[in-house]
Amino acid sequence: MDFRLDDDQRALRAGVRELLTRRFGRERLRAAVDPPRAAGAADGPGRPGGGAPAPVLDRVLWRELGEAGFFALRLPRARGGVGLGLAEAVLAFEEAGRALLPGPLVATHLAAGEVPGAATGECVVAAVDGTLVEWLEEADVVRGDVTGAVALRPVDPLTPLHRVDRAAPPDPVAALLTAAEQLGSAARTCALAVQHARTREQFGQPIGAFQAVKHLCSEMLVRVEVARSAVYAAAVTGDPPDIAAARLLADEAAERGARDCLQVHGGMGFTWESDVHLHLKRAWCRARRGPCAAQSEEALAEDLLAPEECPEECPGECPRECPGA
Amino acid sequence: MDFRLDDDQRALRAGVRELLTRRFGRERLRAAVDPPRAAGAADGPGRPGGGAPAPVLDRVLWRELGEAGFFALRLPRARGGVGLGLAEAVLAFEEAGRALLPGPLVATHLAAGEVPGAATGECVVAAVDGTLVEWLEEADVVRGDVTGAVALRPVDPLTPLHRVDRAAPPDPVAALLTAAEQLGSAARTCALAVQHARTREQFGQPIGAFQAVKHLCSEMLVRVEVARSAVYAAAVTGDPPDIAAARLLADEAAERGARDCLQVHGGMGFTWESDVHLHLKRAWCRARRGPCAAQSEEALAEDLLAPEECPEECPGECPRECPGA
Amino acid sequence: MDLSCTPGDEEFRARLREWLAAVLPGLPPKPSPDDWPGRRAYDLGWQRLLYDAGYAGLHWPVDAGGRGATPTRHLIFLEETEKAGAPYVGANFVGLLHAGPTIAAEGGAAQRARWLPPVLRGEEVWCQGFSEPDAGSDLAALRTRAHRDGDDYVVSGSKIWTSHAEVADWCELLVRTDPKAPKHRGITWLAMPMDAPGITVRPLRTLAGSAEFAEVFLDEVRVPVGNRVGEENDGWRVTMVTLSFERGTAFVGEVVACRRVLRELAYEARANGRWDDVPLRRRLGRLNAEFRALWRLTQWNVSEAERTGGVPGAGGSVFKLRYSQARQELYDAAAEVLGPDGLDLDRRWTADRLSSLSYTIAAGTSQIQRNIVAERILGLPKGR
Amino acid sequence: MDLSCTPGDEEFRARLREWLAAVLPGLPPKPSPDDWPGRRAYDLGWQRLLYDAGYAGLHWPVDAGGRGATPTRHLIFLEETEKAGAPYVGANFVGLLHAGPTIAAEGGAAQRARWLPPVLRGEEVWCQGFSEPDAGSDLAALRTRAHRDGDDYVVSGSKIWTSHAEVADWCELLVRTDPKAPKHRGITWLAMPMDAPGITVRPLRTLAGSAEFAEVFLDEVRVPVGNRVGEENDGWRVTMVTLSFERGTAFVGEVVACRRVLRELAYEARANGRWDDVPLRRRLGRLNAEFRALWRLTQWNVSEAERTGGVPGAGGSVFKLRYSQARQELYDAAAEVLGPDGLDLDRRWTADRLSSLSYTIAAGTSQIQRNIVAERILGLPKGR
Repeated sequence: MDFRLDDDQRALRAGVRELLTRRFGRERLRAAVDPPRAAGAADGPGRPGGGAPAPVLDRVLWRELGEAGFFALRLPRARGGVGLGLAEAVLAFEEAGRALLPGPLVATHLAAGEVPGAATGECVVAAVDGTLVEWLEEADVVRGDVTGAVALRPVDPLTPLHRVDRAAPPDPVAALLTAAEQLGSAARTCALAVQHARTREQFGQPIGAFQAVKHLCSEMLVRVEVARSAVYAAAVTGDPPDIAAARLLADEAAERGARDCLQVHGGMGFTWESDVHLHLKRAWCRARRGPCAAQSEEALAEDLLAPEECPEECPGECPRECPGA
Repeated sequence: MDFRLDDDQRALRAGVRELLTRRFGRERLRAAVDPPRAAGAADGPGRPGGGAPAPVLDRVLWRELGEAGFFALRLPRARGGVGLGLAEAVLAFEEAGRALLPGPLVATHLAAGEVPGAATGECVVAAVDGTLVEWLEEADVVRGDVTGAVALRPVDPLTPLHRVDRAAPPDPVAALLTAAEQLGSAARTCALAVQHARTREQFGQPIGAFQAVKHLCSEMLVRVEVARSAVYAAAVTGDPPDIAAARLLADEAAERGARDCLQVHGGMGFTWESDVHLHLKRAWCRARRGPCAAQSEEALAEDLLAPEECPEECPGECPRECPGA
Repeated sequence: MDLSCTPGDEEFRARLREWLAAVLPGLPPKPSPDDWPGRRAYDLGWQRLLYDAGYAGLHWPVDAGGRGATPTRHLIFLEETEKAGAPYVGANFVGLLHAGPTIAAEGGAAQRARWLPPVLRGEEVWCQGFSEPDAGSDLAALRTRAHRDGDDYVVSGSKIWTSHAEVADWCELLVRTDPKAPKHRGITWLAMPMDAPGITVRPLRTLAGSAEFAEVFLDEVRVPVGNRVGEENDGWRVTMVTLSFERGTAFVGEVVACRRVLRELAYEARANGRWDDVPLRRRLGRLNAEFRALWRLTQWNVSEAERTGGVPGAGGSVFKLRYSQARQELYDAAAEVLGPDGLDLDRRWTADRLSSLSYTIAAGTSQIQRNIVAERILGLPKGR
Repeated sequence: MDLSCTPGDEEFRARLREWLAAVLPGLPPKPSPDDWPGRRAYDLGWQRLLYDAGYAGLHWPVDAGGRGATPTRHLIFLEETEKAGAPYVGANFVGLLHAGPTIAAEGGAAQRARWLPPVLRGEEVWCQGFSEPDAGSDLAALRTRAHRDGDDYVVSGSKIWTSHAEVADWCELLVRTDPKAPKHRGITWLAMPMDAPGITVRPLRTLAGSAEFAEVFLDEVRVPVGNRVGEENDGWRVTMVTLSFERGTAFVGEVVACRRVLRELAYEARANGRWDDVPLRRRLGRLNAEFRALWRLTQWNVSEAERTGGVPGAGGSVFKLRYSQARQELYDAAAEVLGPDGLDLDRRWTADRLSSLSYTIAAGTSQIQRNIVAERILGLPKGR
């Protein structure tokens, strides 16, 4: 047993982080949030988010992600993929969450090998997840039933949303990759809070010297590390209850982390110019993907009634979906 | 509108507090918890609570309470009572909760005027509340169906308990008086925590100078004051949703207050000699009286669907139990 | 413990209801949020109606032109106007609730005569220049400086979180006049005319996407010495008079509104099927307990204020700690009730959820409030 | 990220299971909690069985008589013994996990030869004399003093929270030998024989009603200078070697046990009808997530420890913060499942609920742990 990342995994994580820092650093993020206005555009700041143009997907970046193997990561080499596993995918999506990378990442990743062009990033794939579709209008291919889809005015400026009537059944891999994104966001808001707490001075000292701020940050880290263990383990085992646990804990780490980060930032965090709210809003969006918290909790409750270890000959009566069954 | 206590109410509260301080101060409380052992009694401290004799009700004190009007408080003067209302009863029970006064106080109070001798404290009355009966064996009269009652080894050394099969329907006045006891306990644990935080020194200063301790104490006070407003208001209105709200908030203030008080006390709070655990255990017992939190929450949810103000002619269709209906 | 109203209060309530019923239907349509001149005109118009009906400055002292009403009557006023859906105080907020009361308490006769009547009559708008980018929780660390030059103060620096700056006539401004004194002792209170040269107002966009606030940059702005309220370097005390002028009534309208939202949530949940989600339903029930209690705590604080003549203790911090938390929980629950629509900015509750995020930060973070409760009410020692 | 075991580890696990299956049925009955001599004998007997089977001091270095096993193998040992229902470390706790490792790391050859083998063989019991009534969170403020008198230290003072004091042979004791030095610099580590004159042990009853701990009063107790481990006044460093000797395995058995309790709770709820309470059922589901994650965090910490040679960082504080909270939530949920029986001390979970209350306090309160995480992991500054 060695739960730590191996050298290849560390290199992969570093590579993705480097790519995203270079191609989707803070300036690009902010440019995506507030695209340069056409002259005479009437979108005054007084209209709450009103009239903001729908975000445009950066297709050049999308293809670069494809070339870097982001979408084909788990596709077997024989089919032109990178041939890696869920663990590596989780590391890549964690970085995407950290960078607030926009786009239907999970849907396109899941479509690799099934939808032509998805693996290479030439085709943008959206999908119904829960009762929502992200990036429907920008997508080349949409998976799931989107009959009568209704556009929302989305709370996250970088997540266009449509609502559909019929919920898609939750996909465990999608749930886990979403958890990985949440984890990355939670780790990032923890780091942002710590950075602010170290430098912002009030009452003659950095606010991070006050126990109240210190303890907020500590609890953020605890949530991150607990969620990280759960997400990584679920990537290794692929076990549905492990995935449900990972998702619950990562959702919580991301949402509460962004809130506590906002609290640490005080008024500054309440401004549009801060990145904190982007993490919070994205975390809210991701948390709405399937399965919802209630479904995960119910599945984990049922799991408690299952035999602790599956007998060698599985009678098929317990609710656990054995990997080998 | 003057929500504050009037002079008579303040005098009543002071009188009850004086009586309880004199007749059931800390020494009497501890003597009740750890009665002097008969010579040769084998109850070693190593046996977890084992073999502790069932607590004995102090009938002299009970009669004194009766003489002071504790039980006859709401009984009309014409029937030999004090002729006061729910507000005054709530103040008296708050003091009882603060002092950790043992005995079936609520049951006896409710029996005044209905069970001979209850009003004067000559008769000790127990009652089924939820699925429990407190002080069944010490009582002279037991109200409710106690067929097949089973004795528990009670977690609170001053609350002997029997379990019954059939739950008694919750009584709103009993629920409110229980809330008042919880409020008194919550106020007391807040005061105990503050007292300890002011005097206990670690790292060269009173621990109350550390923000972590300070903020624990602040939140305790907030819970107390919110619960107090709810309890007093419910005593004035007698409105069932107000009582349900008071009970939920007072239960929470008492349980979490005792826990936070324990945390502030550190190891010292974990000893048997500390009073903190007595408050926690009693709060747990009181929280098990009817209605349970789920019932209160459901009632308060239903109330949201009721018309905001009852029309002058009540059509009797809404779930609210109008005082005049 | 008396929650009933006196006959006089009941009559006050009845007349107010009557008046509201008569006057509200005739109001002009509400301006859009980004139409600042329109908002100014709308809010001043409403204030003028209040003035004409005798409701202006209800809680102000009579000698300042107010009605000298008791806190209880002020509570009734706030409760009834909210229930009737009357306009909010809006652009009149600083004038009626901060600058005006400060001038009433600390200003000279000429200052009171100059500034108070236009506030009551709905003729002038005030904004507040207290916070600075580096002086938030630690307000007394403010660095906007002013020096005397003849009969003027010359002010340079910047302020932040200023509402209505674009349309205000006056700004109640805190400036540092003695940089060498201990930080609380070198501050002065000035009334700055917003049309003075050297003032730049820049809208400050919040995470809700709106620009309710602004930054105000001051470059050698001249403010006559006669616009100073209180003594030079005594501005901190002058300001604290303002800040403690609350009577526990600061959030009356909001609590009434939250209770309405909670009922709407319940009906929405019943309509969309979420009512059958037991944990969510119980959560709504618990929020009912919460806001019922907050309403009672308001009544408690108002009763206390009535006894102490309108100056409450740190009890306001107790209320604010719990209310700011409860408000956030309310809108989190709203998002749960809405499900996917909880991500839709076209649902009003979504925008309200965003703005609720500021409640644990603005006007003293919850961390600061807990210090206040611990030190001023509970008597715990300050840390070293 | 590899969670699989090596063939060697699997073989170790298989043999251990076999051995446990063979040996556990033959154990004597467990003594009652207040039978201290019985508990001592039982715990030492179990240790002797471990010794004979080659499992004693599994995580100790080989040159100290241990097996030098990797943290992973230690994890397997703790997991399997807990799952098999083997006895707890009990009276051997301090010897195996604190005093022994300290002596192994800092003791001289003669000290190691004298004290280590009896611990491994189950012949001698150690207790710990660190905390004092006025030195809890602030352990370095301890005041029990010792002065040299010939070849002895003469020790006076008192210690608290000492487990097994009644039946211990030795006490690892921290004393102040230089009252004038800064508080961390005047402390010395001594091995005190518990039969020395001047020692009084008084049982300390906890809120659970039991007397698992004792107070130890020391009145001019003579301890030979040769019983000192490390230099005089260097005891704080010596002790920290002990306290940081954990490898993330401190709570392995407990997490395994909590997961079993959680399953038992689910079955109990299904049997008594509480399973139909949706909020309670979901709460159990969430606790499942919690303890699954804590198990994974344990594996993570063990993997980290394996790389660093057994000395983890402040990661133990991260684990303890979450675990102590989760354990309390587990037993709160148990009380909900039990309903009225949650007040019955004859239900085991009720007593466990009481003892769980100490978890956020003992071995460093959660407040202290948060300071450690903030300052040592996150690099936030110390307050003034």
